[in-house]
Amino acid sequence: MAGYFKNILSGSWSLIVGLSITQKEFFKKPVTLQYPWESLEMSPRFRGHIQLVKDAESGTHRCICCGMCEKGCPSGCITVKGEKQEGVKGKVLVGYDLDFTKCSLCGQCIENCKPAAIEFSKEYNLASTRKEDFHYDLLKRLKEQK
Amino acid sequence: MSSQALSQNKERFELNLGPQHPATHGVLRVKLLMDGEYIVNAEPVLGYIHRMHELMGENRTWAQYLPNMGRLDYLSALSYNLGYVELVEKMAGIEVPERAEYIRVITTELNRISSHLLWFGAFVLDLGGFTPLLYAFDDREQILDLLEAVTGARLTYCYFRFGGCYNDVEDNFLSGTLAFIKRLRSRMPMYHNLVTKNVILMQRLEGVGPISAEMCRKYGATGPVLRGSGVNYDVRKNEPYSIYPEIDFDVPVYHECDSMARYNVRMDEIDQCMRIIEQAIAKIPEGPVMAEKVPKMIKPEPGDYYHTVEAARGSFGIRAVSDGKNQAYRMKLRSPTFSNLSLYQEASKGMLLADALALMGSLDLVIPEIDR
Amino acid sequence: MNKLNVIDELKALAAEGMPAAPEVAPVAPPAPEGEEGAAPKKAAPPAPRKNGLLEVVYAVKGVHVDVQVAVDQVVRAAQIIDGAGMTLEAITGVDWITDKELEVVYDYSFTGGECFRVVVRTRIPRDQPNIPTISKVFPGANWHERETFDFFGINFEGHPQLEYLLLPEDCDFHPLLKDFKGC
Amino acid sequence: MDLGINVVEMVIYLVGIIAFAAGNAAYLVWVERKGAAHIQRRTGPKEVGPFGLLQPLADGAKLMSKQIIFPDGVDKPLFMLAPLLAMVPAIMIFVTIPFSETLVARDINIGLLMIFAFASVNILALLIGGWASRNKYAVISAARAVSQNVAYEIPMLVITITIVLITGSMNLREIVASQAGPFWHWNILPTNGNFLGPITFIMFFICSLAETNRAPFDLGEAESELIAGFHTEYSSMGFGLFFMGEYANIVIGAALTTILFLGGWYSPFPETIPYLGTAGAWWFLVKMYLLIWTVVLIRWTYPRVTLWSLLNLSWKILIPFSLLNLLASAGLVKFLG
Repeated sequence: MAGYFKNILSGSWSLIVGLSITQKEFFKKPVTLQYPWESLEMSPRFRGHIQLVKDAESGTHRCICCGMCEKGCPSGCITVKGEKQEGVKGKVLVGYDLDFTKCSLCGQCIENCKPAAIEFSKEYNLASTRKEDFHYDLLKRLKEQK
Repeated sequence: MSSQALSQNKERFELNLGPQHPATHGVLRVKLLMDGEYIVNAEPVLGYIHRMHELMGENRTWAQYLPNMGRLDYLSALSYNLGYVELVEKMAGIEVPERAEYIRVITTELNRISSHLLWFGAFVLDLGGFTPLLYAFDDREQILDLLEAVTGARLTYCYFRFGGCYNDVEDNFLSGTLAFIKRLRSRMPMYHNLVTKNVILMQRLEGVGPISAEMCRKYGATGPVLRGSGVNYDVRKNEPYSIYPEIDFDVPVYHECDSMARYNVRMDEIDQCMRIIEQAIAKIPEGPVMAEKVPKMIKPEPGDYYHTVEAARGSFGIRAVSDGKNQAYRMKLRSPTFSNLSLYQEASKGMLLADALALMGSLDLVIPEIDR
Repeated sequence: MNKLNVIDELKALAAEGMPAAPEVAPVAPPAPEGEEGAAPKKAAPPAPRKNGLLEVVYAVKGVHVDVQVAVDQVVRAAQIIDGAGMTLEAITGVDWITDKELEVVYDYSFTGGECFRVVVRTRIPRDQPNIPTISKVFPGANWHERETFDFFGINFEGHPQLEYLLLPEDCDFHPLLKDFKGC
Repeated sequence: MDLGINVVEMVIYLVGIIAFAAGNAAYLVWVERKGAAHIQRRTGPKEVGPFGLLQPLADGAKLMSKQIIFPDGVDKPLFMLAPLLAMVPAIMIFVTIPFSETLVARDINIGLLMIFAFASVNILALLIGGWASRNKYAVISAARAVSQNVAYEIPMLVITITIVLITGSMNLREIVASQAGPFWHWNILPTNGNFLGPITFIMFFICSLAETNRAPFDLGEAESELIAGFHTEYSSMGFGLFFMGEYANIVIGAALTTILFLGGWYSPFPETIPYLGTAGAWWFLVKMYLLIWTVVLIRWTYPRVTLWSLLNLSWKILIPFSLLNLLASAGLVKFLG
């Protein structure tokens, strides 16, 4: 019988402790961020979709069209179009298409890239109702960046 | 009492719990045969998020399969990353630099804490308490921030590579991790006062959903489910891998076999994870994080290989069969919750609906990992 | 659990399953460690292995004992392992299409103390994929066998509920067979 | 009798009561959401109006503009009747509640009885709504709600009889009047002469939580088990009425507790803070809303109990204790008072 009352008392005490915790938390400041009004700086290693690196010296990309990114990609979302042009050694990049709908941001392409021509962007505000909006022409994107 | 009630009443009905149901944490469906509030038979129906990861393993090179590992159990993705890269390193005979091993352990254990925190919140939510979930999310968010700074992703990590890690950690990650551990240590008493010691929670969990050690053995259950049944089995201790042998930690074991025991195991594991991280940070050596000689195209010797690691939900095993090519001939993923859930049908017989959901929550299910 | 007892019993079981030349049975490929890799390097897919027990190097293979038995012996192998207090980790298949055979692989481990892993395997013809169920011994095998049925179409005789588990109930293909060409 | 004045009075009271009930229901939702948010370190509604104060209006407009969906095979008349049954009795109850000495629509001398009579109609709404929905979850929920309400009506009534014994009246105004004076005259405290006061109060509070289907006793709408319970299939204002009915019931529960135990409209310190008045409706409201806040806080703190422990609490703890309590109080009244 003593145990019965002891149980009731200790049980009620645990309930009061619980209430005091939530009441205390009530007076603390919210920890959430009101997203459309405020947003965080992405960390330096944040993985957005890939983009072509703009070379500081030449002012353009560094891609040599070796196709290693295309080969390394597990989901086949990269298409590199290279062309033989006169007077230029090797191939010249004419199109770099990324199908971001399939990309899993693993980073294999960036690891495979010898001249370090691609990097992760910091884009995260991506929303659309159409799939086509996630087919990026990275070469065009690089040119528009200027 | 329950079995008597079952036999007397013949008015039974079927109830479909899921695939869209708040308590099944995803797209699990449970076909319930109910007798009033009692469960006569509960048959889980799987496959709603089946993606055939095993076939993908046969179609991709060893390195290309890495991102799949983050998408099995998205809550403790790094454990799966670790299991896979260790298997391939074993197959191809790649040595991993010591610093990389330490980084792997630190990040994996952080990921384990975040997984257990999310489980804690979701479990209490299953029981009807909403607030602890968001407190747990507050802490988990700190871990995600830390891991994002290292791996670049918040959930589906693809960070480990054959022979090391994608990139080195920075010193502010290590100091940030220590600061986080200090913070979580100060928050744990709050969790225990708010939830663990709450009389309603104790009533709902104590003695509910008994799973004996023998049942665990027959069904192959591992992880906290097994440890809550009084079996001291942890792959990190029993089959040490990486640098776990050099680290001093305990395996929490509870003998009550009920939902409360499984709850306590996970809560104690959070403490142990913090101990592991602290020791690893104290010991971490300088050096490279990538092995020097990693073949560009990995072609393991033919044969089959097995490797197991302790994921947050139990032992995760991979059986890979190689035929000497750069793709696996067969990739079998042994997911822990698949086995853990398989005992649900037997364990939930004759339980109340509410208790059966408490039992399901205490198994800590992640459906994409079950369905693969 | 006594490791050596289990090994002996499984060895005896595997030897039983060699009707033609029993003396050849225990003689597995010559080198006791890493044998499968060492011998047929760069060769065509290795020839199907003879039934028998191999003690392999744990650090390389991830298992301690690798035993291949005849089809009708898998239940007895499971009983031996169950009697030793070990647990079933997984069941899976491998499609050896060049040998016209399917391999069924049972992974067992011991959770009660010292680490001990046993893999039991058996081969069945591809056109008649029938194998007795071990779900009477290990109820946990129920789902693993259903999964193997999903992926390989292996018929587990005596299984209480051999239906599609992960694949939709109306599908008519088995995706992990090597001649599966997508649907 | 002057019929004209009576009708005007009636209309005024009617409008006032409906406005009070509906306004409370709407703004309690806001309090609940905002309170829950801050308990959980969030901000809650903040976009519509300052501090999200216009959120209830936006919610109401949204609910009203939605289509009412009748799933296949529902029992239409019952399906439509249930939300009304949830809301109307709740409004009726407000008729007898005295907010101050004079502010009461109908001063009935068996007001307590009337409140309980109408309060038990509420359970009918859950039962009908759950049954008519033709949904297994709703039926389970209805069955749960009935067993729960039956179990808790008994201790609640027994406790109320205790108060009636002590105060000697079933008129709510007189019950409050018997507690006139500073706070140690209230029924909640043993200083009132009844040393069982605090226990009676706690038992009554638990019962009122259970009767209004509030967490941790919200088994009828246990969302992790039964989706939304009896109102799973309700949309638009059908759902809205259930929701408002629930909050109106909370207000009634808190108001009743205030009347029975917390001295109604009397100030706790009539001597020390006289400039706030020794009595008045606003004292009543302060006490009532404090109780409601406790109810909200409890909801966001505890996990839900199971059906068995809920029934155990009623049959094994509350009913025996309330009966003993009744016996002891009767003895007190007989031999001391």
